Amino acid sequence: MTKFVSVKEAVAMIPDGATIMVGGFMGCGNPHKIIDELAKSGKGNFKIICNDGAQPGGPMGEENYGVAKLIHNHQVKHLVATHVGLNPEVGRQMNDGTLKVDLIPQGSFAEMIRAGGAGLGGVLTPTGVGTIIEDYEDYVHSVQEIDGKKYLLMKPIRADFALISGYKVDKLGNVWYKGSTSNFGLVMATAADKVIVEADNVVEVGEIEPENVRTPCIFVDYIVNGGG
Amino acid sequence: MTKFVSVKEAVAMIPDGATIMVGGFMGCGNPHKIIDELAKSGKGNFKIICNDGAQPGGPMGEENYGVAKLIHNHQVKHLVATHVGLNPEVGRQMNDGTLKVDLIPQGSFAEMIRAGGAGLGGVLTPTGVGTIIEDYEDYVHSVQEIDGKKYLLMKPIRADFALISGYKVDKLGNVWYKGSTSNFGLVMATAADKVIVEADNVVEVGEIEPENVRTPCIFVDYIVNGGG
Amino acid sequence: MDREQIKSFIIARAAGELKDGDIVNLGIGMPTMIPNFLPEDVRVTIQAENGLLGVIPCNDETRDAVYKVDAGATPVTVSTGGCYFDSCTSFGMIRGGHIDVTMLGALEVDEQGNISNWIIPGKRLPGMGGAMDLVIGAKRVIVTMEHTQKGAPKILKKCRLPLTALKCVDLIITEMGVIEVTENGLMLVEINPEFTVEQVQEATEAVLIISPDLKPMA
Amino acid sequence: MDREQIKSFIIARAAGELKDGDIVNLGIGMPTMIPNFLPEDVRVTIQAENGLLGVIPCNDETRDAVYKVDAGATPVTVSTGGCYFDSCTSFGMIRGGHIDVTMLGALEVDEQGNISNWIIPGKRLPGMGGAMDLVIGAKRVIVTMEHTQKGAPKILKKCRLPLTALKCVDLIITEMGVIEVTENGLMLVEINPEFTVEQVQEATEAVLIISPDLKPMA
Repeated sequence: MTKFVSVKEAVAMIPDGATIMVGGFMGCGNPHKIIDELAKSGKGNFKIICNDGAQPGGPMGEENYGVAKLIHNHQVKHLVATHVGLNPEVGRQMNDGTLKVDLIPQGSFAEMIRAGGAGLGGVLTPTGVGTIIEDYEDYVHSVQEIDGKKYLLMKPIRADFALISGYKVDKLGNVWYKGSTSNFGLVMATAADKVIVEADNVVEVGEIEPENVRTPCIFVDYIVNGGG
Repeated sequence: MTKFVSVKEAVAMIPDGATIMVGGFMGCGNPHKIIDELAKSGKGNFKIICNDGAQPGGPMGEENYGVAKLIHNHQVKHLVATHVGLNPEVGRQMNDGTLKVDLIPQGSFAEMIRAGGAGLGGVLTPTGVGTIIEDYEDYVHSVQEIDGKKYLLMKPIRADFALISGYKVDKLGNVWYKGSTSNFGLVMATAADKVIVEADNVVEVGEIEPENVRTPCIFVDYIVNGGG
Repeated sequence: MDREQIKSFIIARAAGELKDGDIVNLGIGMPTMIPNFLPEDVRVTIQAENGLLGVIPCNDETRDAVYKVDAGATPVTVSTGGCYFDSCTSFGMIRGGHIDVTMLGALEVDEQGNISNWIIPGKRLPGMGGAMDLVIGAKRVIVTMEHTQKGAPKILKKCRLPLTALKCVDLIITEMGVIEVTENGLMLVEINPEFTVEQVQEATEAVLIISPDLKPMA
Repeated sequence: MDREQIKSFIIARAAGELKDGDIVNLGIGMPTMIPNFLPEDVRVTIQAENGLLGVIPCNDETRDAVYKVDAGATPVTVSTGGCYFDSCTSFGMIRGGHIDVTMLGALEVDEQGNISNWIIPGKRLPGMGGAMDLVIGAKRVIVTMEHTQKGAPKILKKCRLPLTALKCVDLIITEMGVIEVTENGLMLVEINPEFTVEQVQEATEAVLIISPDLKPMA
């Protein structure tokens, strides 16, 4: 059953060294209040699975935006992402040797998380064939030829926690995403042991039409009311 | 660009012997008006890819419901489905040798169609391991062991046509499904050369909120106004 | 007990396996009737594999009913807070281990927890529908069935009909007793007081381990 | 031509490749500016791989803007009839061949149509983002780039940087000309009249086949 927790309680559940999926794309769809609290917590050694390192400079004048805060604070020891070019701090910490970064093609990244949540053994994609991705042993099970075409069998990805952001979240935990914010949160909510949703707006049960619920409440363990 | 066609024009596009995906589950979500016209057309030798053979006896007193009409008329020579127990006519024609039926686990069936539409090389599922499904050469590429667990690599499925039903379809072809009708139509719309949507209600562009569009218009080739 | 009483007895006992908050998928037949037997303080969320969560009966006889059916093609609806989704999402939920319990019938179950419930070659070929995914995906698989078929055991040393899945059944509930699938074989943990242990064993091909803590089935 | 003129020239020519009704994905940089160069009767639908279809510029400077960005993290919105979806749906669209054209920049392209555009080992490691999926999935892959990098050819016999994908580029548009990737190699099909064929070949490592039907680039 989904439970309401404060942002402090949510962060208290996350131990040092946790593997954490964070929904969002360049900060858009990051659960910003949970990340703010996590940044203040002093915890670290996280493995973060997130499309990117977000960016310094948010759209509302933030100094560091979304997951960029955790990276800036040196709370992340390992980042699994698809693109980190917009956050120069990622490059600096890679060069220092303080941050390990693994880069995966974005479509494979999304699908590997989906596979982790849907009980599939992997993802057979033509993406990355003939590139150095073939050698990423941690993520690629094998190169397979099927009916004369080559594919990479990418491994499923799961995490201890998924931190996602929903625009409307009803009191049971059903989620509706606004604009382009559903991106990776939708699949991450299926692929982590504990799923914490930051609700921009908590709404009454029934307010989201049954056909328009995008993440059914059974995937959500905790709701943080991030509104107001 | 999506084009409006009459139900007669839609059926005129479908040749004898075509491979046709039909959305729906036991008739719920079948595009009924297109099927009615197809049933009247005299065409046949179809390979139908549909979850089931629907059933005789529809909820509104129909004598044969949905795809059951095409089967009853002997227009189907090959049915790829997951469950045909509610339509005894399917069993009769199988015994007669006039209808070939291939049965695939329902979750694999859905995912194989998704793979067909999403450019994936197949689906690695634990479903069917240790069963006679392993011998279905037309659908199973191989049995694979990954990290000590067995999976079947199921092949992608595609079709010449997908016939689906949408409750609200805007004039560009964006689709919103009511109730439990999205079932297989959602993925079928991605996995056929020509996609024809029967619209229960044609609505103005913009009437479906951008976040609530379930099948984006770029997947839809033709709209049949099935309303009124 | 006549057939109807047997059914009610099995269903009532099966209902006792559900906990408040469980997400459950109920197969066609006996399992469908389980919600009627739940105590008031046990609220479960019913998933139907064709894309519904929070299934409840529908009293609507209008055209609207044609848009919402459960996996048995019965018109239904969802409770407030329920939702609808497509089949890939639904089976992702199922295969991915997000369903707590699935209850379904069987033609045969064996001492390894193998199950056959989708085909009788040459006789009946209804298809597996979602059953193969459900039994490998749900966290707990409970078989509800009559103990024998016209006197012939259905709980076997080894399934003879084509399998639905390997080693997936957790619990078998019949009118004679409740049987757990353990690593060492089938353990009778509850017995209907109308039968003796010998009678249950006689109606069962597999050798039953009798729980040292055997309880009456109620 | 100065850098800005070069860019405008390339973009204007690239815009000519788009047809009315095309579904296009435009990479960061030059391709993003293509919509400004389209004639009025060519309306294309822009897909952004982070989950938007029908992308248009956004003039909204309210908080609302934070919910809608394109693949370059620029606040945008969608036109009436556009829509939003998650990343799996988006890349299903891309990998599944539902995007007509993708236009993107490159560090290197070679005579087999191989492309490198995501990493300079030891120097720059921005990541591939969606590029690896886009170039293998889109029906047509068009590279827009300056012909050389500080005078060094970028159109090579064989890419030296780590590849983004094998044999996927269909067309290369630079300030010097338009080059088609054919089975026999790279064919110069249009040339900027400011240059001679010899000058273009000199700025290109791969051997160019000169189209018998060579046209001026405009």
